[in-house]
Amino acid sequence: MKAKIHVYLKPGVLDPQGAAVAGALHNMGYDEVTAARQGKLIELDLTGDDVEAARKRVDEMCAKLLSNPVIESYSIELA
Amino acid sequence: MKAKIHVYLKPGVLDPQGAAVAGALHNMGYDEVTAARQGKLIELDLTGDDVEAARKRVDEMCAKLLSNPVIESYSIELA
Amino acid sequence: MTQYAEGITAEIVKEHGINDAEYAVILDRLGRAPNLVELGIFSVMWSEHCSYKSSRAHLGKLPTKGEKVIQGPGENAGVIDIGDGPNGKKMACIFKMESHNHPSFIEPYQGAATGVGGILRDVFTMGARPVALMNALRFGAPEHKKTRQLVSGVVAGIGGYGNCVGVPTVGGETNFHAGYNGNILVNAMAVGLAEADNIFYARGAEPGQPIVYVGSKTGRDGIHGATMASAEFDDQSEEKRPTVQVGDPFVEKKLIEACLELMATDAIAAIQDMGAAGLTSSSVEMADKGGIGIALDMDKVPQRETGMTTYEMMLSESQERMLVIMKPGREDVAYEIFKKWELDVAVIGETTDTGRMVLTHKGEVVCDIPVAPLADDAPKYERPYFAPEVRAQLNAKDVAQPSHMGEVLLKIMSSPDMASKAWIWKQYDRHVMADTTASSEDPSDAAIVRVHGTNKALAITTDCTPRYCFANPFEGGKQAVAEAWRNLTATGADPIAITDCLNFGNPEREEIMGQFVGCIDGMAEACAKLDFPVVSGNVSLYNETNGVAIPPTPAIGGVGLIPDMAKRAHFGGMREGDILLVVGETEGALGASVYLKVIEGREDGGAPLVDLDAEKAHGDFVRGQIRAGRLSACHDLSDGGLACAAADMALASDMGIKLAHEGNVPMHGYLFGEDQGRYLLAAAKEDAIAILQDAKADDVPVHVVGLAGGTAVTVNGAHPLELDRLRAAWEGWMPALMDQLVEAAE
Amino acid sequence: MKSAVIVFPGSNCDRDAHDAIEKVTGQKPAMVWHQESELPEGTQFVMVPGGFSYGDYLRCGAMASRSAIMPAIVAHAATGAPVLGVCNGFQILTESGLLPGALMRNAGLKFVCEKAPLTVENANTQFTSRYEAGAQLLVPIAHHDGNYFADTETLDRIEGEGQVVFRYGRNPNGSARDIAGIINEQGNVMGMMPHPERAVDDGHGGTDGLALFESLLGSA
Ligand SMILES: Nc1ncnc2c1ncn2[C@@H]1O[C@H](COP(=O)(O)OP(=O)(O)O)[C@@H](O)[C@H]1O
Ligand SMILES: [Mg+2]
Repeated sequence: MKAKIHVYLKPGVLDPQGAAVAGALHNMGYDEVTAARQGKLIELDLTGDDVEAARKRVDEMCAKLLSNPVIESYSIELA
Repeated sequence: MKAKIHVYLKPGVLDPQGAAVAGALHNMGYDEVTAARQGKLIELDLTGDDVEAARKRVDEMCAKLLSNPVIESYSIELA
Repeated sequence: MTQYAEGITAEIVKEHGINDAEYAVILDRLGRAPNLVELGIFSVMWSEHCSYKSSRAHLGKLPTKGEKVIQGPGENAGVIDIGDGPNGKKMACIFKMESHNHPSFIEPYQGAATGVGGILRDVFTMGARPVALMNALRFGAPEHKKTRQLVSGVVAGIGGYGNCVGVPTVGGETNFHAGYNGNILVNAMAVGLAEADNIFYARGAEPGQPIVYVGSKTGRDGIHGATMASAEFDDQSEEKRPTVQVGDPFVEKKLIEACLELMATDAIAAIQDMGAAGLTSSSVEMADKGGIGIALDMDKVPQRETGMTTYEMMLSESQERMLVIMKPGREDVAYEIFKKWELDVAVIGETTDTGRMVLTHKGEVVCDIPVAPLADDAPKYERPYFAPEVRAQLNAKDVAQPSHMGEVLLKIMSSPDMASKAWIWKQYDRHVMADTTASSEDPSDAAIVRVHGTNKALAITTDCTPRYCFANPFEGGKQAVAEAWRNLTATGADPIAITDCLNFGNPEREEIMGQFVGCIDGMAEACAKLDFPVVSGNVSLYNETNGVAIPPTPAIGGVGLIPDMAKRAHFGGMREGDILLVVGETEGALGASVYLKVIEGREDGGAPLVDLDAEKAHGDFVRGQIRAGRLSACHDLSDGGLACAAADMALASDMGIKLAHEGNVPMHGYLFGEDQGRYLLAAAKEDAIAILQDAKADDVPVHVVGLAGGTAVTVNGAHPLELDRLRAAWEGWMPALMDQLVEAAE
Repeated sequence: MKSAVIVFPGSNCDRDAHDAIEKVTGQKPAMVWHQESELPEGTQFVMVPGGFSYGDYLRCGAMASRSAIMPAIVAHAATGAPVLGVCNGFQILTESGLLPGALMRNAGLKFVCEKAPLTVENANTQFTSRYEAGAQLLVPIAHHDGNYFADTETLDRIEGEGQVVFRYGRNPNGSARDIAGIINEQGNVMGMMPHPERAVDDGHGGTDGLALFESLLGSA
């Protein structure tokens, strides 16, 4: 089984990377870009095939390690 | 319009962050994790509503700036 | 007069940390009830953090003047004269230390990073190019469940910010103690250089001048952070997370360059960084110091988020922002420079002659209050206190003698406070700017940073021994200042002045206030006697969790000048056959010592006493010997006494030391006692003879204590500790601690 | 020799590079802002300095390598003129395709600042002619992303062509084959993670970087 975890900054939290990327795209002439945000994508390979059990475990991993609850949120996709 | 760009390391490229994540999860007792990879998720807000035109432009942005072809691949989702 | 404006309740006033008496003053000064924006502004300006309401009454005791002081406390940072620069122009050194304790406990990476960003802004706001960073860190017990994660995050945050802005982090100190389990201390110090006649102050604005906002956009970051920094922790504090700000060192770097470029023109009337309580404190301070009024159009404030209210904009603590009052008609100069650096810039208002702060938002006046009361009428409390009981001295004769001194030395050198902190400082770029001559990795009692393009250097140190301050606040305060002076002296520098960061618990508790007053009194005495004035500083109170306060921790940041780089000393140059000498008397003070804690598991006993006259005489003597070129190595004696200083010297010189013990002081007291005012010197035989002769003439006590040679530290030919073993243990402790850490990526 | 140091927003070793070049040549290099589209008339040596251009955001060196001045640097390199990238400059040169491979996050994931032991692998380049082949140097490193990566084929090729110029004595960051610095096939574009400009006078605690500037710039 594979888990795809998307970790992103909570709304309202400053995203310096996103801001710099938007600036660089503007400098390169991509004026249609009005904002950019950058997040992390973590992919895990998992043994087992109980999707619901896996979701619980991955959720735990996210809360404990993969995201920083002070400034980040996350979402999980299992496949 | 929003573009979601997923940038990931090509197979065979070493991924120190992914390796560290897998190692840390093992130390925490998540033995079901057999591998981890870390990529980037970049979200762009775009003006205009021609999806196909946008895709071409975003593809260009990815090739020129958002990914490094020596080590990375990317995929684009528009919505 | 109605007591409360529409929508305001007693509860809301209380949430703003304003008590009844304070509220009554606001009603009186306004002649009406404040609205929410006005209440918010009073609340941040009158918070402990901005107003120093509990500490002001005592801070005044600290000596702040001296021949070399250009600007003492009261501005963004202190300024001292360091003589001529590369082009013959008079140079100044500008420095300050500040705490970021509470934010770092909640979010260690961002808390520490934004602490570095904030202290850098205090320094470059005054026109200085930052040239060095230091950090003084106190963590909980190493085995405490949170400690590793906090260490890892704080260190990464300090490095992440400092490395990126390109200012070397050259030194610091790190302690571990259970007293900080629930409340770590992260104190950062920044040092900068400027031409003495091109310093910028918050004062100097006149009516009719444009107010220019530069830097990052304003978001809803850290609203009420300033009040949080002054509030005691409880178990719910971790819920207050969203108030943590995120730093952007890339923008800070651009801001430094852009501000220095703007300052090279003559277009600025006054300038102020937006620190705690951002737009509020920066505008009020400039208005107050210039004796003028201020009018802001909130619609013009660059905003990161939509729908922001005036309240949010005025209280936001978004990072990397500055407020500049320009000379009329010179706005273009600022626009051109800040556009080049791709930073936001906007004229958001102007100075007035009304003495009032008037804010307009969407065409309506949303705040109209007199400026003066915000600063002048800030509450000032003479908090009641009692002096804590002073513990009795501890005689070495009453502490059991260990059998093998080498094994004891090994244990002490690999204990948390004494072990190498390479795990930390390897994560800091110590060499960027190419002027670092000595940093954490080098055998130097202070960091040494050259004054660019000259043969002079700054010596910089941070010091405090909280165990002593806890045992005896007065002596502990004295000792912290004396140790900083001693560390600068040991490099051959002339100590010039200090900054401080006074970290204490809840001042509303009488014993805590007693610690605070005791430490200040001790510091004041040491500063006066050593001619080592305080030029800037910061107070951090309410450092406690669930009613348990941290050990009193008045961190001292000392700065000195090495006039000639050829005449300095370090402790890595000992050569075979060198004679080892101790300057100062050894009585074996084991009270509150590292020995007692590590070997006996005790923390009792009185703090060692500092004889300031002796301190001065010994230091001046040592500095003279350094400048006479007689020493191959020089090290101050502090934690762990003679044996630990000898071990440092032996490791750094890669050469053993044969110590000799004689006299009445028991061997463990002799080796590990922490008597103050002492130095360990190594010198070739003929130099040692000359030193002893000078000592006699100057009436300074100097004793021969050993000889350099071999591959071990020994005492009276016994108790051997091989250097290889010592090095492995000393270097190994911290990696062993941290390697158990489960580390998150990024 | 006329030199230029390129300045990007976030460069922070630009002054250090300037001073090292001035020390060796007695001439001040031109400081060239990234938004320029041409190098100053007569420029021979171009140095891309260290730092955190664009905050190291996205990928280290990525945004800088797309800036206005880069085409001019690429064209300059094509004429065979010397170009040196140090630390972030090395990252910018790989991102721009002037040098093969990429610099990834350090294997230990932490920023590493230390004096790194290096071996001169190739003393036959215009950057290293004043070193002995096999010489052992001590040069400061300070980076978060210095872990050199290239596919096996590329690694074999650059090894075979003598394009590995410096190797670490003790690998600090996980770099493939301990690589610390490489040169292009033509021998005029070099990139390295260690900072030679931080080892050019006694106050630095070592002068092992000096010979690099002397090799290239002649004098002293
Ligand atoms: N947090 C830190 N950051 C940088 N350097 C540190 C830190 N902690 C300790 N060090 C360095 O480790 C060395 C030993 O520190 P310390 O034992 O406190 O010195 P001293 O007793 O001479 O004041 C010093 O060079 C100091 O700068
Ligand atoms: Mg010392």
